[in-house]
Amino acid sequence: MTSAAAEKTTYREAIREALREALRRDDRVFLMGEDVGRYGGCFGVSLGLLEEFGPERIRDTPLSESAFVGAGIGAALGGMRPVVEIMTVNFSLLALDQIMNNAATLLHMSGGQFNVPLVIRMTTGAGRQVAAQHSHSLEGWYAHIPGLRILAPATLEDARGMLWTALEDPDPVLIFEHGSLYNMAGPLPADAGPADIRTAAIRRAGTDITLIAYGGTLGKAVDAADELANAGISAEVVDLRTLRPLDDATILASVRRTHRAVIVDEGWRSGSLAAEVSARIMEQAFYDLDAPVQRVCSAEVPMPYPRHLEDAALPQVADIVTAARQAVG
Amino acid sequence: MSPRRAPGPKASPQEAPAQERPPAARHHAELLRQMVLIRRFEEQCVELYSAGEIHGFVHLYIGEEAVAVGVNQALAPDDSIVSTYREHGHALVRGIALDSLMAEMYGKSTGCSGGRGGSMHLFDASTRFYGGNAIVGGGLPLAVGLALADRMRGDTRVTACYFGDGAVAEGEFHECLNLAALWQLPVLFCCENNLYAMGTALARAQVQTDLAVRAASYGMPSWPVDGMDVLAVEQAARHAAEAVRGGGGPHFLELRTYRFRAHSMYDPDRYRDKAEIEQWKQRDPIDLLTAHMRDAGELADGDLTALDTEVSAQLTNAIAAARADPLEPVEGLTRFVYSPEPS
Amino acid sequence: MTLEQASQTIKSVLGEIAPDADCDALPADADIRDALELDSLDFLNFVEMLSQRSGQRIDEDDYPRLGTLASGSEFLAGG
Amino acid sequence: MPVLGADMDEGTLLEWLIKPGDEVHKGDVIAVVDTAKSAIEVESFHTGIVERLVIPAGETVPVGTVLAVIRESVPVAAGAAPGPRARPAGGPAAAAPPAPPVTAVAETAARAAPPATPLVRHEAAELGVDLTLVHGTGRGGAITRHDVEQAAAGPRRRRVSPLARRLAAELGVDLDAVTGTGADGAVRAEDVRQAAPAAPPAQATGQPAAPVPEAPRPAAPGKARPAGTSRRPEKAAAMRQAIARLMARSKREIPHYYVSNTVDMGPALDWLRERNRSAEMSARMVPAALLLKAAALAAREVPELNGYWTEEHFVPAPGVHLGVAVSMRGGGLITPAIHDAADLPAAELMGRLRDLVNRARAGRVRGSELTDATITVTNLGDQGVESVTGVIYPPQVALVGFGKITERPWAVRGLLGVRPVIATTLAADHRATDGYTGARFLNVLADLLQRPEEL
Repeated sequence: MTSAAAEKTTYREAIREALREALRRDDRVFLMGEDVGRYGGCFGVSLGLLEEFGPERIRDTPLSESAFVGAGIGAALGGMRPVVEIMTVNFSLLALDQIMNNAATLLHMSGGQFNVPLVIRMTTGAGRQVAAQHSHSLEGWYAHIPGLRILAPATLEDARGMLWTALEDPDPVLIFEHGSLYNMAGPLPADAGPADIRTAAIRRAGTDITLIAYGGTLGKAVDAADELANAGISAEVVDLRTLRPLDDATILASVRRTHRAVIVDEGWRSGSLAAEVSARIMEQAFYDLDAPVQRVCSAEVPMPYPRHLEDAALPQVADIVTAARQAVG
Repeated sequence: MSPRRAPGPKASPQEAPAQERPPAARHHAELLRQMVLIRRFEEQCVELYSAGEIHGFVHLYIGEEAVAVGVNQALAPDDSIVSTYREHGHALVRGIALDSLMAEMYGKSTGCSGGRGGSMHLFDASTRFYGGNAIVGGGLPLAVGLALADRMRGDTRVTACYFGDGAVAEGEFHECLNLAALWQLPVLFCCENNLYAMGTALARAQVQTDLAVRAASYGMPSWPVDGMDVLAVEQAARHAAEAVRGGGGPHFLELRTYRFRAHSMYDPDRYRDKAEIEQWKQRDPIDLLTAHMRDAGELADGDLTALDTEVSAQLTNAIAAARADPLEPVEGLTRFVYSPEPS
Repeated sequence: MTLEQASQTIKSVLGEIAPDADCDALPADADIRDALELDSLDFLNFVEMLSQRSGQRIDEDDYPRLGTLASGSEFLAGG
Repeated sequence: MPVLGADMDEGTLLEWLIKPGDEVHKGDVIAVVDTAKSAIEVESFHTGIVERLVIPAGETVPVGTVLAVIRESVPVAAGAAPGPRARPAGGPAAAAPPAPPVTAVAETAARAAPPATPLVRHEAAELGVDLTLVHGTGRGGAITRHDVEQAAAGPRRRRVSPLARRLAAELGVDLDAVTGTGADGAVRAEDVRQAAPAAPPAQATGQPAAPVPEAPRPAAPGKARPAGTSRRPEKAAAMRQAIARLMARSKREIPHYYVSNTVDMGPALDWLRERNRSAEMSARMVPAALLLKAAALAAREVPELNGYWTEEHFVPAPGVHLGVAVSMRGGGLITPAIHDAADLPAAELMGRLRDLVNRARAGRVRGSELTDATITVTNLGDQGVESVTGVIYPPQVALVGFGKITERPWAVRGLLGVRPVIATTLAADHRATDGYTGARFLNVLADLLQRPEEL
């Protein structure tokens, strides 16, 4: 009768629970990647799964990104439902050839004969002082590629719910988990289930300006909305959730209501996902705009190591607030 | 460029009595000093990391010191070095100023990489130290290219390229060994085989765990070496480096070693037995060398204590300096994205 | 369950339902619903939690007896 | 750069024969241009004063590039007939006299060719015009070179937001007369509304949120923020402000009308008592669940009251998302929605209601629940009042109120009895419906409550 009680959990545990559920529900599902087994995952996501499901289904791989991502594509072609974990988005570049030239293209090249029901998960983003080879937000690059579906869970519900829906998708889905979210804790209903992977979500309603964010920047956007509320500005926060294909309807409907938009994106500004969103707003809601669309992105610099420079390079709450205030005037 | 400290005095025994010792004893004392310096430096890193003074990923070399110290003996000041994210030891023995290394750990603008790199990305042009590369296998192509440039420009340098056993699984490893051998480039491949790619044991990632054999299949001379014995490492490295320098094409050393601590600063260590770690600690490279020196009568009772005192004082000074050093102003955030306009 | 235990149980449940209320200051004969501004859903939660804590089934016909701290304690104590 | 031959793509400006400030007449030779074939004299097609030379001698530029700007000296009366769009004013100050029209030398080329985007861009760059600020008058709103030239002509083109421009057209506001309050004097929608003859309310139409500043939020990374900590007073204050704004807007914008009714709750309460007797404790229902279900069904039966008033017309909602006013402990209220309430069995609706109220009070309502309500119910029966006549949540068009169930003398077929009765009320938006519709709604509601087993 009443819905199941909410249990306190973390983003990390929510993903693990999603993996566990998928492994239980469908014996075609298996997890493959570097140190996902004995080590329990570089970020501890798959801790305990090896013990529960055994080494056949929780497969440690050598450090051979191109090989094991490509093998995931092959296994998907062969009837399995692989979940491939890549430690970080920077390392995914070693497998970019397979992702771009195989996963994203096979269906089209084969005239619709071969689809690739593959899920690739990887960590993205900065904020942990791990410098210029472990910190970037390259999901915008992947969102450039037709044939892929790109997800960015920013909440516990999405961390828990997106994987299964992604596995049900007949085509390759990339899930970007922001490294700073793994420890995010909060309540999650015990019966939390699959999450839709087609739409953006309004995480907070508002009337004066739309803050558009995703993944690691959502929390910052919400914090910014708090600050703006104190200043009497009612900000609506849109969580993109699915970076490709973008849910234009939700984004545009919100901007048409508020007439102003700030896009928050941890990627670099030039050629960013924020640029794409901004362009769509210009194209489709130009005559509803009462101020230029603003973007809050990362500084155009490889991520520096020291805390103060990393902070300065990343979108911060104060930057979002400033941009929003400028737009509202 | 960022301000740099002048390199400290080149590694050399400085105590007066050493002058009276035979050359072999002086040499061993220097090897010992370098290993102890690495060990104490990293122990300090653990402390500073735990205290929240240094951050990010910090990969410790403790247990593997004999490799860096031994290989470095075979390298000339003009040789090039390409390293990994576990490179504190390589950087220290290369003679990069201690203060600038410590400042880099602190992310200070006086650090060897201007504070931008941190532990994983130590760079120093003056010693041709081409950096800590934190993408497994990512350094090998650079080493091949540096060697290619030397060859094309007629320089007789050796490029020493460090990487771990994990890199052997990457495509780049195979592509680079083949290319270096095909073009007979002057690369000394130094594979630090510590048996684990992060948490995955070599035997669980590779069919052929004898890595020297794999390298040999690319047509280059290759040896397995006891990486816990600094003298054995030195001997093998000298032999290989001379051959490379003499135009013998790339050589490969599989340096069998072991890290005593976690992959990064801390990790669950679920992937190996405590007993295994203890067993390897019985062959601690510092202990092996001191035992050898004692047996040879090269080590007096107070020597180790004196060495510790000396190294500790250096570190204490370096830490104090690093703490006091300035941070890069935020206005400088986007420096070094492009080279400055020629003036 | 003694009267004192019953009274403590009721107060602790009320404390959870109306966290900002000072249940210790609640007069024994005050109408709980009025004093703590409980609506019907709050009251349902209250009854349900009381039932769980005391292990007793509480029927709708018993609700009037839970109107005050005094009568409720007696009810729970089996009076 | 004029086209001086059919095959000419670009030209090199060899020499200027004029300088800024010079007076030139139509037909004067003003420059020498080298094409691939020969040096050709270029004449002016306009009479006026040379404002500036854009391209220096020696530079090679594509055809269509502006070479110089000449301010035409033909006097133009202030307040001249408006063009296809409001003429840009001289600057931030309102009602500045329009700048005299200015034409560039290269207009010949522009006449010959349709607007070419790269050219326009190039020209804008040459003239230092920010294209994002230029209003296009070409096909599909494309920016033409003329637009760019116009933009370059004034000291600086007036900044007007797209929405403001659209509103100005809709409201018949002359943008020249509007004072801009945005950055660099930009005219924004609010400025236009202020300037409109009978200024409509400032709030834009559209679907606003329920008056809750604190929608569900993802926990901040690394820290779970427990509900009800020290931020509470600020939150309560912010919530109060939000409610204030929304309710004020409702009363300002919405012409409310009200109808009320009294309904016999005897059958419903009897049915509930029977049902609860046999039910597990956790499955017991309160009368509010039946009232909500009945309201949801009534909203489905009378769809004119279920939806939004937006853009000056009513948009019916496809489903009934029943907003439930939940008062917060310590003041304030939020109105989360029970989605598709009309489709839920009453027992399930009861479960949802409990869940929703618990979560609402714990600050854990989902965003969609706060924005999706299509009609709202307020039930103040528990607070002991007999009836409540509410304020509509914009852009919804109706609000249903329930009072306390009280025993009253009640006549049925000529016989007097004591029955539990409830006052039902409806506040509705007169723009969307009339009293007749409201009355129909309350009658349907009353009928439904007589047949509780069907709810």
